[in-house]
Amino acid sequence: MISVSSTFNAFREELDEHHDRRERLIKASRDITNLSKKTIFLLHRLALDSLTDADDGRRTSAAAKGYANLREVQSLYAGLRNDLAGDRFWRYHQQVSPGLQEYIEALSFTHFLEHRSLICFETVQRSLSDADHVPYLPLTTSDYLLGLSDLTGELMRLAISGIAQRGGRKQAMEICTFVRNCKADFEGFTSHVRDLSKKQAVTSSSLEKIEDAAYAIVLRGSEYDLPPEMLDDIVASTIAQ
Amino acid sequence: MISVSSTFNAFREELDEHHDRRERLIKASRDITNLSKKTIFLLHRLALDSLTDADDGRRTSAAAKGYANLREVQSLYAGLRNDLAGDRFWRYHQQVSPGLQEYIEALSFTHFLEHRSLICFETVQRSLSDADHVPYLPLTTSDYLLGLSDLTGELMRLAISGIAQRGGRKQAMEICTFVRNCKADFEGFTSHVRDLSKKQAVTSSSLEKIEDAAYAIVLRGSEYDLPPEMLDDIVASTIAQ
Amino acid sequence: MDANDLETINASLDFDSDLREKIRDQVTAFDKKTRTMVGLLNKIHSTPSDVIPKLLETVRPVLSSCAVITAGFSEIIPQDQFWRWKDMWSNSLRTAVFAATLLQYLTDGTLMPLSTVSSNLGIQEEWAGRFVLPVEDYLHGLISLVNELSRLAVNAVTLGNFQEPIKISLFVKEIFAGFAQLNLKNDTLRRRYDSLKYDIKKIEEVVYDVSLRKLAAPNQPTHA
Amino acid sequence: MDANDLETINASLDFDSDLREKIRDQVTAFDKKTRTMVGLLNKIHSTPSDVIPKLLETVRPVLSSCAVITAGFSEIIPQDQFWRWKDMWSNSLRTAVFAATLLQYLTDGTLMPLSTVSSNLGIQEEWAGRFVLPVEDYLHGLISLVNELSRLAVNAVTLGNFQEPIKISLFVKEIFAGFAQLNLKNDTLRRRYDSLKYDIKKIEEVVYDVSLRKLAAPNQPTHA
Amino acid sequence: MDANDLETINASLDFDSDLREKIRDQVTAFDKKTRTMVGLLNKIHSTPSDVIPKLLETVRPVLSSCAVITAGFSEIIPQDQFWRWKDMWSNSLRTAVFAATLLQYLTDGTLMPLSTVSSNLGIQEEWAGRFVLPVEDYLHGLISLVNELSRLAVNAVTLGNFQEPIKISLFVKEIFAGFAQLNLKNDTLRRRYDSLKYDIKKIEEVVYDVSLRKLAAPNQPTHA
Amino acid sequence: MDANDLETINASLDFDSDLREKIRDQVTAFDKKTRTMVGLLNKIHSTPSDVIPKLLETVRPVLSSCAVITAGFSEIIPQDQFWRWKDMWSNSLRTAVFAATLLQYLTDGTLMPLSTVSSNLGIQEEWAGRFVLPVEDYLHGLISLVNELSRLAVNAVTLGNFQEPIKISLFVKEIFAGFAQLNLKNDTLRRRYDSLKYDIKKIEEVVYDVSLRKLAAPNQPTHA
Amino acid sequence: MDANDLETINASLDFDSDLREKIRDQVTAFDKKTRTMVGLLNKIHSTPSDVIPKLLETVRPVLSSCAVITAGFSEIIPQDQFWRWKDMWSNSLRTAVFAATLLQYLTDGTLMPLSTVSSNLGIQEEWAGRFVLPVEDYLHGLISLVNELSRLAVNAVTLGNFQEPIKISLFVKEIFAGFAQLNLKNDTLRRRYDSLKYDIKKIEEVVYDVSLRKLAAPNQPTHA
Amino acid sequence: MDANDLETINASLDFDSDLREKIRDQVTAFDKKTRTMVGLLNKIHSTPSDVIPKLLETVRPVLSSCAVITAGFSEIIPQDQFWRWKDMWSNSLRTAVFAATLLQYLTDGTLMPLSTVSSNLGIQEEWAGRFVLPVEDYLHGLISLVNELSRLAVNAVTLGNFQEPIKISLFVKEIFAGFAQLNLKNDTLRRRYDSLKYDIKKIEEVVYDVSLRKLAAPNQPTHA
Ligand SMILES: [Mn+2]
Ligand SMILES: [Mn+2]
Repeated sequence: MISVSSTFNAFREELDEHHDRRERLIKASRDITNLSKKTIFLLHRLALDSLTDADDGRRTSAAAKGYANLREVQSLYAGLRNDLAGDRFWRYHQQVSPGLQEYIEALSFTHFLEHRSLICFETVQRSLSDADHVPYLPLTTSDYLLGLSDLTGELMRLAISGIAQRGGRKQAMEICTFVRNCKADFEGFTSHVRDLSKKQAVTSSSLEKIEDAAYAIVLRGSEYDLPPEMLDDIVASTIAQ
Repeated sequence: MISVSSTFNAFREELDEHHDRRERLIKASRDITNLSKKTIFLLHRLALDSLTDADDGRRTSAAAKGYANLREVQSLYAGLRNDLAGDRFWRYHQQVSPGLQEYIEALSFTHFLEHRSLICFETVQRSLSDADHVPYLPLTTSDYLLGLSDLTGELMRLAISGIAQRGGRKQAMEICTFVRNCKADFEGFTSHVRDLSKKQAVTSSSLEKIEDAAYAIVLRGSEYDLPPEMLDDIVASTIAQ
Repeated sequence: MDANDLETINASLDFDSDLREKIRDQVTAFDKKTRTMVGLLNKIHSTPSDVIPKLLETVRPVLSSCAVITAGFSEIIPQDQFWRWKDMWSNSLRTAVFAATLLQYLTDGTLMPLSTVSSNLGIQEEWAGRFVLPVEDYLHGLISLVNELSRLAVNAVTLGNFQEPIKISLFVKEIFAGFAQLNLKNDTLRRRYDSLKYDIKKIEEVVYDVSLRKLAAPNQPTHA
Repeated sequence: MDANDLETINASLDFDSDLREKIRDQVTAFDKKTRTMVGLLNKIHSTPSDVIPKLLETVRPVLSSCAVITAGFSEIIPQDQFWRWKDMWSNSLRTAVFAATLLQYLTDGTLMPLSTVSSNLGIQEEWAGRFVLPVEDYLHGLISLVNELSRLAVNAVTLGNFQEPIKISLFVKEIFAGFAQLNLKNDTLRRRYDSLKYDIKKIEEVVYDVSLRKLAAPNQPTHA
Repeated sequence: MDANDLETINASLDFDSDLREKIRDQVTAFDKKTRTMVGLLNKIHSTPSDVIPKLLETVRPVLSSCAVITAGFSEIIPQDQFWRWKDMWSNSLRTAVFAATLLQYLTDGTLMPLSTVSSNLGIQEEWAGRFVLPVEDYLHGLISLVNELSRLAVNAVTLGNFQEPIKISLFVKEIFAGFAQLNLKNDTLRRRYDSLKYDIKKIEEVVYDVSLRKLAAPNQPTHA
Repeated sequence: MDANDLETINASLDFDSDLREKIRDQVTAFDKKTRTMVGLLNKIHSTPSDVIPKLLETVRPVLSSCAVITAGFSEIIPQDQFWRWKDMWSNSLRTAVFAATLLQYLTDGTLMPLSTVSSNLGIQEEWAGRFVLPVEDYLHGLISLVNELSRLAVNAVTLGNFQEPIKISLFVKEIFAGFAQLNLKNDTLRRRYDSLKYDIKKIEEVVYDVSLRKLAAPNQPTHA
Repeated sequence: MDANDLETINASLDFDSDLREKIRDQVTAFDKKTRTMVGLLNKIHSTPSDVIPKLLETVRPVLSSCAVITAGFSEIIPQDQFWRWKDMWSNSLRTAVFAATLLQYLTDGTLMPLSTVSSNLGIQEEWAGRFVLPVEDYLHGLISLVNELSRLAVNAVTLGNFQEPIKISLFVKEIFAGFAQLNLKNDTLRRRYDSLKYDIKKIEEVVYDVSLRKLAAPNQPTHA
Repeated sequence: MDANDLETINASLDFDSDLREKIRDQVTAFDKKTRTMVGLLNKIHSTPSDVIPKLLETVRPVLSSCAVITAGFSEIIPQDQFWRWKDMWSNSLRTAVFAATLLQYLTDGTLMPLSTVSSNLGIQEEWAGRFVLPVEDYLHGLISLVNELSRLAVNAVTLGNFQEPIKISLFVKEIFAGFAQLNLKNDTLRRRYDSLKYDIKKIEEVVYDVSLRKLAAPNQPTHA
């Protein structure tokens, strides 16, 4: 018969291993969050520059830089593969989830800049898989939705900061419609996904900010009986050197 | 004249470096906290075994193991030396303080087991210095006091869990006096050190638990007109094989 | 949102919410069983030691029948999702561990190891990832066991059984020494472990009373 | 506790609490100066552009006199403890940055760099570790500057100065582009930076109104 | 405990817990309907005014179908127990009030009174004690209506409908004046009522923008 | 808002606010009575057992006089609104249950059933929907009873009454067994019921102390 | 406890609790009056400027009647206890200050000083220690006044009164300059004062809109 | 703003802020004294009963010296403003009450009445309106006294003084009975009073332990 002492010794090893793994994942998650946040800032910078471009060239290259940045995050996930294998993913989901959501936010922002559309579930999952399409971790619907929900805040920033530039007004209108649709689509999920309704409230307030911006655009064009492009040209020539 | 863009670029580098250093220190602090906590558990185990020893041999060896464990923490601090040099220490004090306090708790617990006394400020500072007595970081009075304040909780655990053993009753009485003195000594500092009064409340409740234990010891000896050692012998012979 | 995605997500969310409903039903059934066992075992405090074996016989079938419940869990929990849902049944599972180990102690004075508890509850190795008995829940069950035994030490004396506290004392000390080997975090387990000290202290006091009043005969070693 | 230690600790705590008192006095004095500057600068919104230089002359001596304050800080703050106490004067320091940069903008339309603000406030390089102007506080000051300029753009037009909004617009856009290069955390700076967008939007609207009503002459480039 | 008493008590507890389950199901169904209505009505912010009537036609049948739900409640709630359970469906009920009154406003610009909302939801007078529309929930619904209309005022302008804000302004001010005459205690209702001021201010600013630019003429003031 | 509607709504709000005022007055009066009873019953802890009957006589009239209060409630609470307002007097009602059942236990050692408590408080069957004694409040009262009896077990021994703890132990275990058969939800009641374990443990320890010292013989075990 | 002492203590507690009740009644009455004034004054936003005087006439008698309330306070508050109870009526008092100063501004465009507000509310000098108008409450009232005037600036333009915003702008800036000279601590007052900036900005934007469109000429700048 | 008014307002704000500073200094001094007393009194838990009188002699002069502090308050607090500032020193005052009453209990086992505490602290009747000992603070001090005595009951036994807990028990029960007769509202005082029950239970358990073991005989019950 095994002594109490030796069974508890085995327990100690098991518990220590668990806590060590948990620590590792927490630290990795912090790194992932930071890298993702930096990517989002980078994208805002690039988006601001590319707005005035007539063709989609610079926009695509902005996205390309985003993807390149996020490849680092993906390789971090590849490294966590074993720590998240099998039933471990759900055991450590709480530790992993915040970083995952931030990554999805950054990835979906990149995707939006390239395609002006919502990234689909499959694409996110594929980005977290190896060359043979074997996932590093199973993407959950809740992480997917919560990550996307954060995207609306970044889109609001994009809409407002671009608004003073040529083309920014059109973009703001587009984003307004896009965020409105996001909000409507997500509404049905709120009762199923914890914390989503809190994020929906943030989306609502972002949407209102975009709507106010759209309103201001319409309003200030309304006093002049000229097409918006021509108004833009007059303003541009006033400011320009 | 330097362009706005290039000055902000310099700002970015400075801010990124700051955030990266902050992250590094947060992570290191988590490691330090974990190592210190593990040391405390180890000491409890060893203290329990050594209690019945007549001579101080095993007690000293318990302390030795504690010191050995904490050497790992000390080398972590040695590694953080540069990140905490000059004015950086205070810049990142908030990130570093929790780990430091946990380390001081573990170190003072080790010291208590060896000397049955409170570790002095100088000894703690020396433990965080290199061979030439150059400190890795300046020890602050508040970290020192807050770390010691946590010690009383561990002493309460030590007193209660040893109480069922021979010698444990004497130890509980000793600890009762010791913690009472700690509480009295710290009282004067509460108005100067943030969060100390919260910890004093914990110390008070630990002290009450020890007092209750001391009370029970006196009470149960009171019905018999024999010296405590003799009572212990009778009980021991009843239980012993 | 992509129409395809919308459908998949909705299906997935519906699946989860159905699953939660099913688990809840299983937990209710599990709870009923553990509550029955606790109710029966509660009688040990007023049952003379010679009638205890008969009492235990009434508990055994209920314990065995828990296998139906765990099988139920193993069927509905999707592969690898054990940790996702486990909070829903943790309490019941810990109570089952408590009942099984108390039964064992009262039967032959030994500590039932995790693997035996696991098999007693009908849990099968191939369910890994769907339903297992985690170390943490086993330890919670043991703490409840010690809580109960400190109460039993007191009541056994009231019933005139002066040997029991000594037996309990030796048994419980071994468990306590086992716990002392663990590195716990500042969580529920840690807090409950801290409270064990008071149980041990209480048991010691009973042993003290009993020995000094010379009520107990010198102890025959029962453990090795 | 060791009697020696007790004494040392008490001495150290007393020293800190005296120091805090001294800093508080310095901050009160600093605050008074910054409030005076803000009060004077508040008049730019109702002052015709030709009288602005005269107004600025009243602010300059107050700004210069801040050197007394910073010197005071540099004397009482112990070496390397800058970051320990800086929260106490951050607000005043940011307001001083705001005043200095606004003064500069109104004087020659340029952005005063950090090092110039620092030396304008009398801060000396050898004070490193005791008193410096951190990047973060400089940036906060700039955000306040933009807030104020968006208000000025509006009021300049009311006063009949249609050129000012365009000048402000170009100046502010450059600052905004600078901010866009930073990676900010989710802190106050981030939140205030987010709000900058609305200031820029407001300024743009004024520029729009002014240009379309042909109130402003084509702009002479002032920056390169 | 007396066996008889025990049985009665347990029957009562079980009845309540079954009832709670049934109510929860009804609330889920109710919620689904109100969420559908809110989803449809949310489109008013991007729908040109001439298409609004068609949009409203899609909402009407959903509103009518709420009668099934309220009938369901009236059947399961025991006489006298309306107030015991009402917190469970208050939110859904308030949303239903919001949807009904918004529908009415968009249809003919009038405010649907409490009794009409009540009958629109199929609530019958003889249900008193089992299911009614409390005054408090009606008022909460109205506040949500005002919140929504302040957003609509903005979006209507974006869609080129400059008359709508003026219409909304008059409608909302009348509701506000009504609230001002109520003796609200210091509770949630009062707090939400206080927040109406911000909605009104926002609407007034839209009306200001529109009339300043002569895009629409505000109606003649009706108060003196 | 329609003037008619407004009037109805205001009348309803005013009625409720008057009613709340009236209930508050009744609750104050009720509270005074229960506090008097608790004050008197508090003396049992220092009263020798032979003087207890005389003490109880001073409580009885106060209990009877509660009928005035409950009648007062039955008059002001509108039909069907019991559950709307009951939180206002729940605490007092539970204290009254506590006093009534303690009185009964001290008189003849039995547990007063819900219906008897109800009639002792003057509550009449035809008040259904206006004023009743809910199961939940009765159970809360019983838990307070057990809390008090664990204290009494201790103090009885101090007063030299060594038989009382044994009597209390049997009584309390029966109540506990009764609770164990109820399906309690995870609410306050459940939490307070869980805490009963500590009271029982305390009582068992008193019985242990008394029987260890052969100051009294515990009753024959009644369960097997 | 000493019976004598007990009696004194109880008398003191009862006196305070009665007093609190009486004050609460006075506050309710005061509240009603201030709510009426606010309700009437709310109409200024939709009233053409020529009808305003008539509207003000309806407010004046209500303001005068506040003297009854303050007299009531002066009678029930014990000498020296003004500061003990003042939090109970601070809100109402501040609203009264707001109403009085708004009335004055609309009458002749001037700011009513503290002493005049005080006498307008019927407060008498010999009430010192029982009932006074504290500086803090006067200042709170002024901040509410500015909040309201920024709203009025917007609505005046909607009503075609383009001169009002300019008048308001000058008036409000003077108040703001006054506040800037006060040594406010970091409390609610300071925070509300800081928020005034937004009101001023809003008013400036209205003046900008009006002057840009040449609907009115801004006054000559008065500061240099 | 009127220059005259502005000056008055500023003078008033400055006076208050100076006063606050002075009060803060007094409170610091007061705090130091009360902390010294608490520090000395804390030793009662480890001091054998025969040395207690000598210990008390060290506390008495500190208590007497509090008269300097209260005189200080009476000089700086303006007539009528006691209630405005009292929150600043409430804590210190309550601690002083605690020290005075504990001193008295340890000296002769009696409860020091409010008026005696007041005069012991040097408070003079003619200071009414400037500095008094409010009933509320006296009661808070008594509750702290009971908290401390429950701890003393335990530690006295450890020091071999088995009679002390019985003395404490009777003393504390009398205080508790006194509190039971007060009409406390639902505030902090009420909550702290409710917590006294735990102290009393603890003391009763000590008395039980002592009398069960015949280490001391509880006094004759004094209530019937
Ligand atoms: Mn984001
Ligand atoms: Mn610790």
